Amino acid sequence: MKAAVIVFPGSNCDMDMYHALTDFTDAEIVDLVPHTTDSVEAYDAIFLPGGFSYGDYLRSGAIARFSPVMKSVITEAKKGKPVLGVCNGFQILLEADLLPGAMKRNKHLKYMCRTVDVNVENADTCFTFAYERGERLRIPIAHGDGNYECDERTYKTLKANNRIVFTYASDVNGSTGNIAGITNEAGNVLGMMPHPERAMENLLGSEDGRRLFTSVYRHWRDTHVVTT
Amino acid sequence: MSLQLEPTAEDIQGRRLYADMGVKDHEYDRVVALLGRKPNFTEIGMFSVLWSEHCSYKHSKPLLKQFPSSGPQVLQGPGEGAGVVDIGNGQAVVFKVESHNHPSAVEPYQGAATGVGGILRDVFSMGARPVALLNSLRFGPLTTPRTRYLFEEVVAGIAGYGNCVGVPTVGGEVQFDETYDGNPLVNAMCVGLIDREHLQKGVASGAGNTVMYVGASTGRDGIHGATFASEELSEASAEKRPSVQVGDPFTEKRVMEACLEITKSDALVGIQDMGAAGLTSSAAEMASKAGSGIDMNLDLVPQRETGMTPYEMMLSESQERMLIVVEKGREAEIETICKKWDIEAASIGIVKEEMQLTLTFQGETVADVPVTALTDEAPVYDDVPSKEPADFQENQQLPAWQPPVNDHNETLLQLLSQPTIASKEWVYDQYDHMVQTNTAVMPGSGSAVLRVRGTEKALAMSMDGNSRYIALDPYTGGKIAVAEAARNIICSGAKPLALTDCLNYGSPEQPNIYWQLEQSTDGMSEACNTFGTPVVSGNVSLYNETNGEAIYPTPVVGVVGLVEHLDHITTQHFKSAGDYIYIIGD
Amino acid sequence: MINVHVYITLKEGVLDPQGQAVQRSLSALGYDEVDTVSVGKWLKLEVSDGPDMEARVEEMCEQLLANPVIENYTYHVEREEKV
Amino acid sequence: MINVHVYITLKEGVLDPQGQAVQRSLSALGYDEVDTVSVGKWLKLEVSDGPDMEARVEEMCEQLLANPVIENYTYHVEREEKV
Ligand SMILES: Nc1ncnc2c1ncn2[C@@H]1O[C@H](COP(=O)(O)OP(=O)(O)O)[C@@H](O)[C@H]1O
Repeated sequence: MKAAVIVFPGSNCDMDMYHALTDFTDAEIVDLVPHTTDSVEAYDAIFLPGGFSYGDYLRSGAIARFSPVMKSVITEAKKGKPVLGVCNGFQILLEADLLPGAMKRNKHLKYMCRTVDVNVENADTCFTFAYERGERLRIPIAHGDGNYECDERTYKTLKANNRIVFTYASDVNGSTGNIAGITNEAGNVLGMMPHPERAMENLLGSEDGRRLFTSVYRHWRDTHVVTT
Repeated sequence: MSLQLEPTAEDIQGRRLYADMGVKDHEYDRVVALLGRKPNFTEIGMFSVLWSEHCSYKHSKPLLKQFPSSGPQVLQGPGEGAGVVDIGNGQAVVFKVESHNHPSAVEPYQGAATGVGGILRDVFSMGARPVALLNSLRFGPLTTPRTRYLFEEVVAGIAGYGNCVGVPTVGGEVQFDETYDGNPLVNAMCVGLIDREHLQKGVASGAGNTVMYVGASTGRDGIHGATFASEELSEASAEKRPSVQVGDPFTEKRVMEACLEITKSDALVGIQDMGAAGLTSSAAEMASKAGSGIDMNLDLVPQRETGMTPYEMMLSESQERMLIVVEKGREAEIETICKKWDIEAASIGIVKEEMQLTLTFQGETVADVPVTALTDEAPVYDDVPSKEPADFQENQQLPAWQPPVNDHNETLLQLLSQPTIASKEWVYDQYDHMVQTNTAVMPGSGSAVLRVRGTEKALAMSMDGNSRYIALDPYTGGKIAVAEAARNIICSGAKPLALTDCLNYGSPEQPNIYWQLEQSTDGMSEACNTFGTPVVSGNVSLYNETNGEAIYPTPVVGVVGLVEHLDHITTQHFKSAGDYIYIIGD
Repeated sequence: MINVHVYITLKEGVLDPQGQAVQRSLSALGYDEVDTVSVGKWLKLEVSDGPDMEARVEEMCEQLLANPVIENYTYHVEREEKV
Repeated sequence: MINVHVYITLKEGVLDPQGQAVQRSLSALGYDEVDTVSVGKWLKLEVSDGPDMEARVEEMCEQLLANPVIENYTYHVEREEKV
């Protein structure tokens, strides 16, 4: 698997994502890909890390969405390649219309950094099949704008099509339906506010995030390295 | 030309305009003697900031000298951007603390934010990647809306800046006491990691080399910030403040990444942050340390506003700027790196042999000052009057007060509900303390612990200080401050390596306060000698007074320790029911 | 150069946590007469004029300045008063 | 109820990183005609009218809504047009 970790100006979880992939999956290649790159076609999976792209000025993710690399990310996403956006990466995916809805300030208007309980609502995606449905994970969050908003119809569609992949076990930031992560219709684009790349080692508090990365890797192996 | 509006050298003397800049009469006379003529407006401005307490340590230098600052582990003691200590494997830890008290009192969010920005630059200008931030905060009681506002905004400012730059804020302390009512304290500490081979210094050496400006453009912000930091707060401060400095963490992040790349290039000769007193202090200090001079053309300084004068450019404290010296002919290499990170880089001057700082603007020489006059010749007051307070001995004789405790449960609850003692989760929940994925012990235990990626080692760090002890007995209190920080480190499974400190006091011109300074730094020195923890960096913030009332003497100590193996990491919490509890010591 | 003012606010029906917080603070300070507060953005653009200036401003709003999923915008071009 | 609009912006000379970032982004999108952008706030208050309403709005701005150290504000009361 060739993985691309996109580095936007102001990304700051890019190295964490990189380590999650290099230290805990068998990906052959993990590249830090600058936002100025034209094409990510050569990669099998694309990772949009957290941080404050362009300072999150104007709106989180709004400016990064127009980075040169995003055109190609959108194209590859539409081809069905796995695209994971974490935190700021999720916000960018929303702004880029790869996922529905928008982010508002957390309901208490404060940035929050803590480890929270996250429920796995859908264990049938290429990101989550190593988990069990209904499993409760300990995963850190760290965001100021994680209050997910969508209209009633969108929410119903998400729900009906099993596109809500993660929810918070309690209302942490005001998100509609306690949503913590959703996919697109095809299921190959996942946006989530919690940081699985921060939950890779018990030394740092939790390793519940590991299976997300191994899922992506195994999905690639199963679909590409077909045993003949 | 445009400078005509500025007062002439005669005016400055005749109308004692230097006094408004914080320069005393005898200091002005000293400037005249050093120059052999009267300084013009730009020149006296430069002297006023470099000779301010904040930059020159004129009252505290003799006291700081007695701190032990060497040891086998010390690679760089005080004097550079930050102290550097060996941790083995060819790696070193770089750290320093900085105060931003006065700016935070006036504009708490931006004051605290830019304090974080400044201390980050001190660390990455050494070539080290910042891996952790800590802070030590003091406010008045949370009973007034103003204090609550200050507290909330300071915390938000620290969070806003550190979170965006992507350096985890892993620890610190907050205390509330009436003594800080008009004069809150905001001390920020940064810890960085470096491979020893990449260590840099702030020197402008090699005649003919190019002086480059890197980072955000210069505006009229914070002019006279350094002198402002060296004055007591009063109603007049509100008027005097020029436009407040606003931090731009997004630019800082890019400047940081660019500088970390630049510091790995052998084209680089020296690098320093444009902190307090901006271009003036960085240029003068870099030249002074190298024994060289600089010719600088101010027309080439990137400017955010139009019509800026040399005085304004030299005194601006716009944030997110660095001054670097590059081997002649290799400027393009630096420009390429800056372009990649989308920040400005401009060649603005040349290093020369003659130890003179010469500035030109629109074809004219606007300042021509011996480098040593600005730096080495800055006044040092080593015979400052010092006096033990009249009631000190008397107070020492008082019997120890025994608080009446009738109901232990109730007393415990009362204690725990004191804001100073209560959980600080409200604070550190707003700080991203996990980014960079190294934080093994998060805020909430005695000290934070960060693993050193790629090794079996970890770093422990803590900031402590209890000003009540110092107020009661500065000598013993000084020892306690160091001992407390060292204990926190040891309890996390680490051996204390070295420390950094920030001395927050009232006006040193008051004999009682100078005495507090002397006594407490004596006590701190003794403790440092005993523990074998040299002081490798630090900061001094004097004149912490509101309308004549000084704060308690508040030295804050930051210690970094080495955990030899990840297995040694220990946390404070009780682990399981049935475990034994021991008390060790007296 | 012409000043263009862009005003952005949350759509009706979208809960505004910032506005609510401001309203509560005002009320705590004794300003009970304030019933609701909404917090939006005001951007001032200095634009060089051109024939399709307004159309382009409209485009900027759609593309970048506002997020149509949750925000509405209006703008106002500050033309010199004709005498 | 009367609508009061409060407009808050950074004082002249105060660094506006948001405005700079938006301007650069617009320029990257091809909107070169935009020379500068400043980002401010627009608050809409629904206030019950009273004799000293404007004076109180002024007070709210001073006390809470704007930060007088770095911001300027103006406000506008939306009165029904008299016919
Ligand atoms: N300003 C702060 N920034 C980050 N962490 C803080 C801050 N203040 C307190 N903490 C964290 O909260 C915990 C408890 O702090 P405190 O109540 O001051 O107790 P103590 O200093 O006695 O350990 C510590 O782990 C400390 O790191």
